[in-house]
Amino acid sequence: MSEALLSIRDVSLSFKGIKALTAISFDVADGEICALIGPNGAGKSSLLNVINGVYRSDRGELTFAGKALRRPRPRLAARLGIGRTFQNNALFKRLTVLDNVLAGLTRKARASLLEHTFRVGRSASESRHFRELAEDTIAFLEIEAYRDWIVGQLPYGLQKRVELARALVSRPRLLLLDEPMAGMNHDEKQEISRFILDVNRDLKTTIVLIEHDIGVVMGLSDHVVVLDYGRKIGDGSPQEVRDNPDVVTAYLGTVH
Amino acid sequence: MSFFLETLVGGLLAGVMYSLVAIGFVLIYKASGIFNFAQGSMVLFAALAFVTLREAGWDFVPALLVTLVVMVAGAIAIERFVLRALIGQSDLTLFMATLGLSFVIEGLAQLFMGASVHELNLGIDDIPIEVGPILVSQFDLLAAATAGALVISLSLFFNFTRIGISLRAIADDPLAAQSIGIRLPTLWRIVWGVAGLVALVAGLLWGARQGVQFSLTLVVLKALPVLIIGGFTSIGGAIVGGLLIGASESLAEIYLGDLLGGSVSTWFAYVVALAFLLIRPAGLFGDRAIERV
Amino acid sequence: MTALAAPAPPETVESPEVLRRWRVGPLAIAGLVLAFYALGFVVHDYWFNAILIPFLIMALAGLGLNLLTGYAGQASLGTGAFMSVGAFATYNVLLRLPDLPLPVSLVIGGLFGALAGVIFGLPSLRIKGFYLTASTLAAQFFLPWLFNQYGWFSNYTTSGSISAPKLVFLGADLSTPLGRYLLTLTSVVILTWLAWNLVTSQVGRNWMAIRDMDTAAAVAGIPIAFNKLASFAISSFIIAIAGALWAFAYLGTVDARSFDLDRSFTVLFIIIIGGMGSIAGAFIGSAFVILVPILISNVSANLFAGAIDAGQSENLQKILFGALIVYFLIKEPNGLYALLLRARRRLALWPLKS
Amino acid sequence: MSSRLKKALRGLAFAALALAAVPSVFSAAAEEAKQQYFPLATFRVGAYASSGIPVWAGEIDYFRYINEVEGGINGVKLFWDECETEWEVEKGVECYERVKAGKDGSPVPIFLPHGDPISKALTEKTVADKIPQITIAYGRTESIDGRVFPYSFPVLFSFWSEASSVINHIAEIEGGKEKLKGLKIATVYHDSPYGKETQVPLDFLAKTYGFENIQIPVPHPGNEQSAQWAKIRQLKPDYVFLRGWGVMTPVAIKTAAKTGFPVDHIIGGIWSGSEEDVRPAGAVGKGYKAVTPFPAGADFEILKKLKANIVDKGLSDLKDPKSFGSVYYNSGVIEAIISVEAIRKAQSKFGNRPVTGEEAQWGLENLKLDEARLKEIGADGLVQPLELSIKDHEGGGAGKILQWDGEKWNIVSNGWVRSDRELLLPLIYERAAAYAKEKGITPRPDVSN
Repeated sequence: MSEALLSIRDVSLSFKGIKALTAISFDVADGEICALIGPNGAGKSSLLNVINGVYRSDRGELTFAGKALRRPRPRLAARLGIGRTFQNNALFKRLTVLDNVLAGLTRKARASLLEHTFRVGRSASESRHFRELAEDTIAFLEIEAYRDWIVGQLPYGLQKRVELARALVSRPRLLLLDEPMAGMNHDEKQEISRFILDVNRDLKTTIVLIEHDIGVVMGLSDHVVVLDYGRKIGDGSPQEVRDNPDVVTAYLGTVH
Repeated sequence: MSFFLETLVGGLLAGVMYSLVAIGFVLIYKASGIFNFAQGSMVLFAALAFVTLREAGWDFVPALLVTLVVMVAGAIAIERFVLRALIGQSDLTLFMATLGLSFVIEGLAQLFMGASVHELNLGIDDIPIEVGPILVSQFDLLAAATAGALVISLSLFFNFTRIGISLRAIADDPLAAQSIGIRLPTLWRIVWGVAGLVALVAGLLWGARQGVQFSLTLVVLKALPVLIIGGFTSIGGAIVGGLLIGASESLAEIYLGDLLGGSVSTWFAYVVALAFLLIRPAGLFGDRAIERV
Repeated sequence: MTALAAPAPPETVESPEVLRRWRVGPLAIAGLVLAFYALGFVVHDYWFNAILIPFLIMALAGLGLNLLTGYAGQASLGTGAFMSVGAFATYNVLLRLPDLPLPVSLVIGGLFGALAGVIFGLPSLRIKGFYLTASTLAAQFFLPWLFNQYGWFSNYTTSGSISAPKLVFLGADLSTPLGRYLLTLTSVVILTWLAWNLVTSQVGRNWMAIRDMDTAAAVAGIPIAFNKLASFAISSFIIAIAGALWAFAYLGTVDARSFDLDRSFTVLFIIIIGGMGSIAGAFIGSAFVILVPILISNVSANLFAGAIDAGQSENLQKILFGALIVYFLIKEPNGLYALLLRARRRLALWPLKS
Repeated sequence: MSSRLKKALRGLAFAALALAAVPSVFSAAAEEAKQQYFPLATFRVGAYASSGIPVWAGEIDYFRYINEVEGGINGVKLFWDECETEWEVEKGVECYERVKAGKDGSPVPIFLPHGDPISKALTEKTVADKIPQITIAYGRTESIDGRVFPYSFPVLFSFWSEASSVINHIAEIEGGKEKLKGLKIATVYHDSPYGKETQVPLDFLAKTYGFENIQIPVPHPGNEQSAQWAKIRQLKPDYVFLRGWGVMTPVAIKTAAKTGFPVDHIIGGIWSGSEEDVRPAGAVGKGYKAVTPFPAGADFEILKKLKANIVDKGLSDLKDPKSFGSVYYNSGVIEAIISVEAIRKAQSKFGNRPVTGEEAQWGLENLKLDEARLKEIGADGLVQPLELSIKDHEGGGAGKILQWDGEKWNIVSNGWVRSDRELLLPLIYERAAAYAKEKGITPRPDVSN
């Protein structure tokens, strides 16, 4: 369990000369839930974007499952098994819930364009298989009732769950969750926390999540990394981080 | 060498004429995010209205003023009956609506003012004068001066008047603009009215050059690559884009025409524009939206 | 969680997995029987030559563009150019390889169209939105110029126009109005079926995902570049076949100017008025664009003959058509297809969904 | 359902029904017709309306003259309805299909497509339907060969004849064909199939007479030509042959003046030679010439009759009296005269009744308008003497040269300027044969009857 699934070494990122991340290094162990915390603008989302290749870092190395990620691109990351949800929902808003979840299975697709066009070969069996996988995930996240809804018409909280389903359906080894509980009330947060724990325990998925609610973070995560102004100021178990004086002054002290 | 210069200058002056049309597009795109394909019909309508009044014996200035009033009234009608009903629709839907609008405007123009070809004499001879080794037409110089004056006055308008400033704000953030207290419909009416004025100016200059006739609507084809190069949102860009397209088109016709068999200018501007886009995906002066996820 | 208890079916949007469950089979067969039955019923050439053939071909072009624009989200104004590629390529295949069966020649013409689509689709990997649309104009102006400029493409005819060689398949002469109609209808049926397969498959889903949010699509593992280019290729393939049919099954003789920017506008217009991202939309839009002007013209010819001046009457017709366009765009920005769907649900006559 | 939606749907349903009812119009009334149907595919709106309106006025005025003054063609009156094409191919094809079955029992004798692309699209359809199309001064040049193109009639003046007449006119100015040697003649043409039609004959004539043949294309629509005329300034040709279309012509004249090219050394082609083409150029157009099979002027005998019997009685289709006697108006009159004479000829064989397309084809192929007949009609000087046959659907091949004096056209050539048809016809037959081969057509035998 203690072996690192993802290791980040010395990663820096800047936009038009403004530093967003400065020399960040830490490891995410296989099977753990790792929380990224820090004030707004600390670079948390940027770091997730670097991990799955949406942004290209200026410097630094990423290693995933023992392999160096030299030029990470979103699709390569997905193929290696890195799933992702976004801070502001990034769903395919004119498709149904079911289709959104099915779209998450692309990395497992084997049937070719021509097979689909002529409905021959693996086309039919793959469609059936995907449908089963998608239905399983939808059931797991308890959104069966909304299966045929156009996601654009769903309330925010449900959209978050659909996004989680889309990321989860292809059974990624690593799941990056950007504020999965933003804008939710206490009950909803409880529910999502339960899903995250289930995913981690039942599906053995390693999770990196960004969350502002410290209470939730402390209860949920095995490992906490604290960012402030693009630098890492704390790294360790929830307990260690809570006791870290830098973290207390920079973050905990000011926010709560 | 003087031949090269002459071609270049001829092309640049032609480019100014393209810019005149392109400015009309920029104004409307800036204010309402609409690619207004009816701009060509507006050019035709304005020129035809003006020349009809002139032929009915009106003097230059009253004819100009009445045409302007008609154009502004038309702009207000368009805002009231078309744009307001289409708020929030996709770019393509709005674009198509302006295409439908162009049928209506063209039909109205021919219905009320006939389909005949008219001569439009602005009193400036389109004959050459020698400037050093090259020939330049007085008319072209006038067109260039007019375009320059138009750009300067529009820039002043947008930089120093309340309406102009809120127009710029709208391009960035419609809500913010509304909060300064200018209502969107008012603003649209003003901008479409100004676009009507620009159409009138372009219609007069193009009409004097080629006669006032239906094919005035085709000048929009010349404005498109100008817009791509200059950006849909920059008036200065429209001028620079026009000059670039005019010059490169002329030079290509002369120097590539023999090689490729002529009529290169049909597509050359678009290929230049495409090359530009690959390097600068939002045009030379356009604003680029930064994507955030 | 909320008061939204009963799942509402989608209003106007086609989502692949929903489409899949539509029982289109019986409906399609009924439509086909009707289309072929129409042959015996409507005997007048006028219906074939002036209405059905152009309607079907423009619907096919609309279908092609809808795959690209309505499903994959890449708006294009190069439709006319890709149609011209199909026409000129098919012409040269028919001319230079006369032994190939007609369908093979058409497919080869389509493949050239696909190639052109991929080449002119390359900018889509870098440019988005309206600027991409504008850049497809490069294709629209370059390709017809090419065919007009170089005599080889038109077999050095004096005028640069191309004329269909004899259309024969399996010994049957397809040059009659009925033959050309059958050729067109068969092509449209097959290509529509393939397009249907595609949009209800994982491929169609990927295209729509890219359309709705390309960054998220990439993160979900969808190959963006491949899918964008594939959508250009397949869309242009269909459009090119429509172009070949336009040239040979409809007009007989065309030149590059038949495929000008106006043609591109017409096709774009078809999918917008018919319904973006809907296969039926292409057919409804084509019906509107082809039939309404003819209808207006026929009605006014029969009702007002002599009553109003001919020239004024023509102008009024043009104004009316323009006004109708604006009216329908305001009335239903999602296209006439959405209007029909809504009407159908309200009437609840034919429940198509299982 | 909302009431507005309902209304919209009801409207659509009504529309569909109305559309379905359209063809029934054609099949009605099969009884013996007393009148000859002659459908007109007009273009009164859109880009080319300015030329279409006077053309159709000339056409309709002459038909009315035949009906009102002459009591029809041998007693068979003409009736027509209009179908708008906007000069667009699809609309033209739709119009043709709509009218081709005839009306009220009368078949369609002749169709006038009035548009180069439309006529090309109709080439085969007219063969299948046996309806001759007359394409005066446009259309496929090879269709002169009636053995391959039995139903296409590019009567009077094909593009090849146009080019050759212009060269012969230049030879007249220079003092003989031998003086053509060494001249530089530039053709500035509209870059379209129409514009390219003269490349082959000019190339051939340049080799024959030894002049230098320069070809300069102008892309559609031709509203900007500074590069082309800069090139002309560089190459310094002796004459420019201007083959424009629409807005291209006035822009060319203006740009020529701007670049210092003498306007009276520009000779326009048929479609660069109307009042509508020159007037927008203003004062600089003075001295510009053009070749035409449609001489302008209101003092031809038949125009005087039209004025007295139609225009002055308020029966004219012309809204703008300025256009009376213009190139386009006269072209309409000329086209109508040829159509009427063809029908008359057909009646002489098949009887005085409405004739079919097939009969009109015979009428056309046996049409002979000599000086005497033209004088009877009152069209001497307006229409050139003409004799058609199966092998020759053109018949004339001569044009007059007009010169613009700032106000109107004046005829400056001495009668009709002939073309070198005897030189060009073999080339045309060669091309027609190639077309027949490509299309698998067996040429008709050339039996004169």
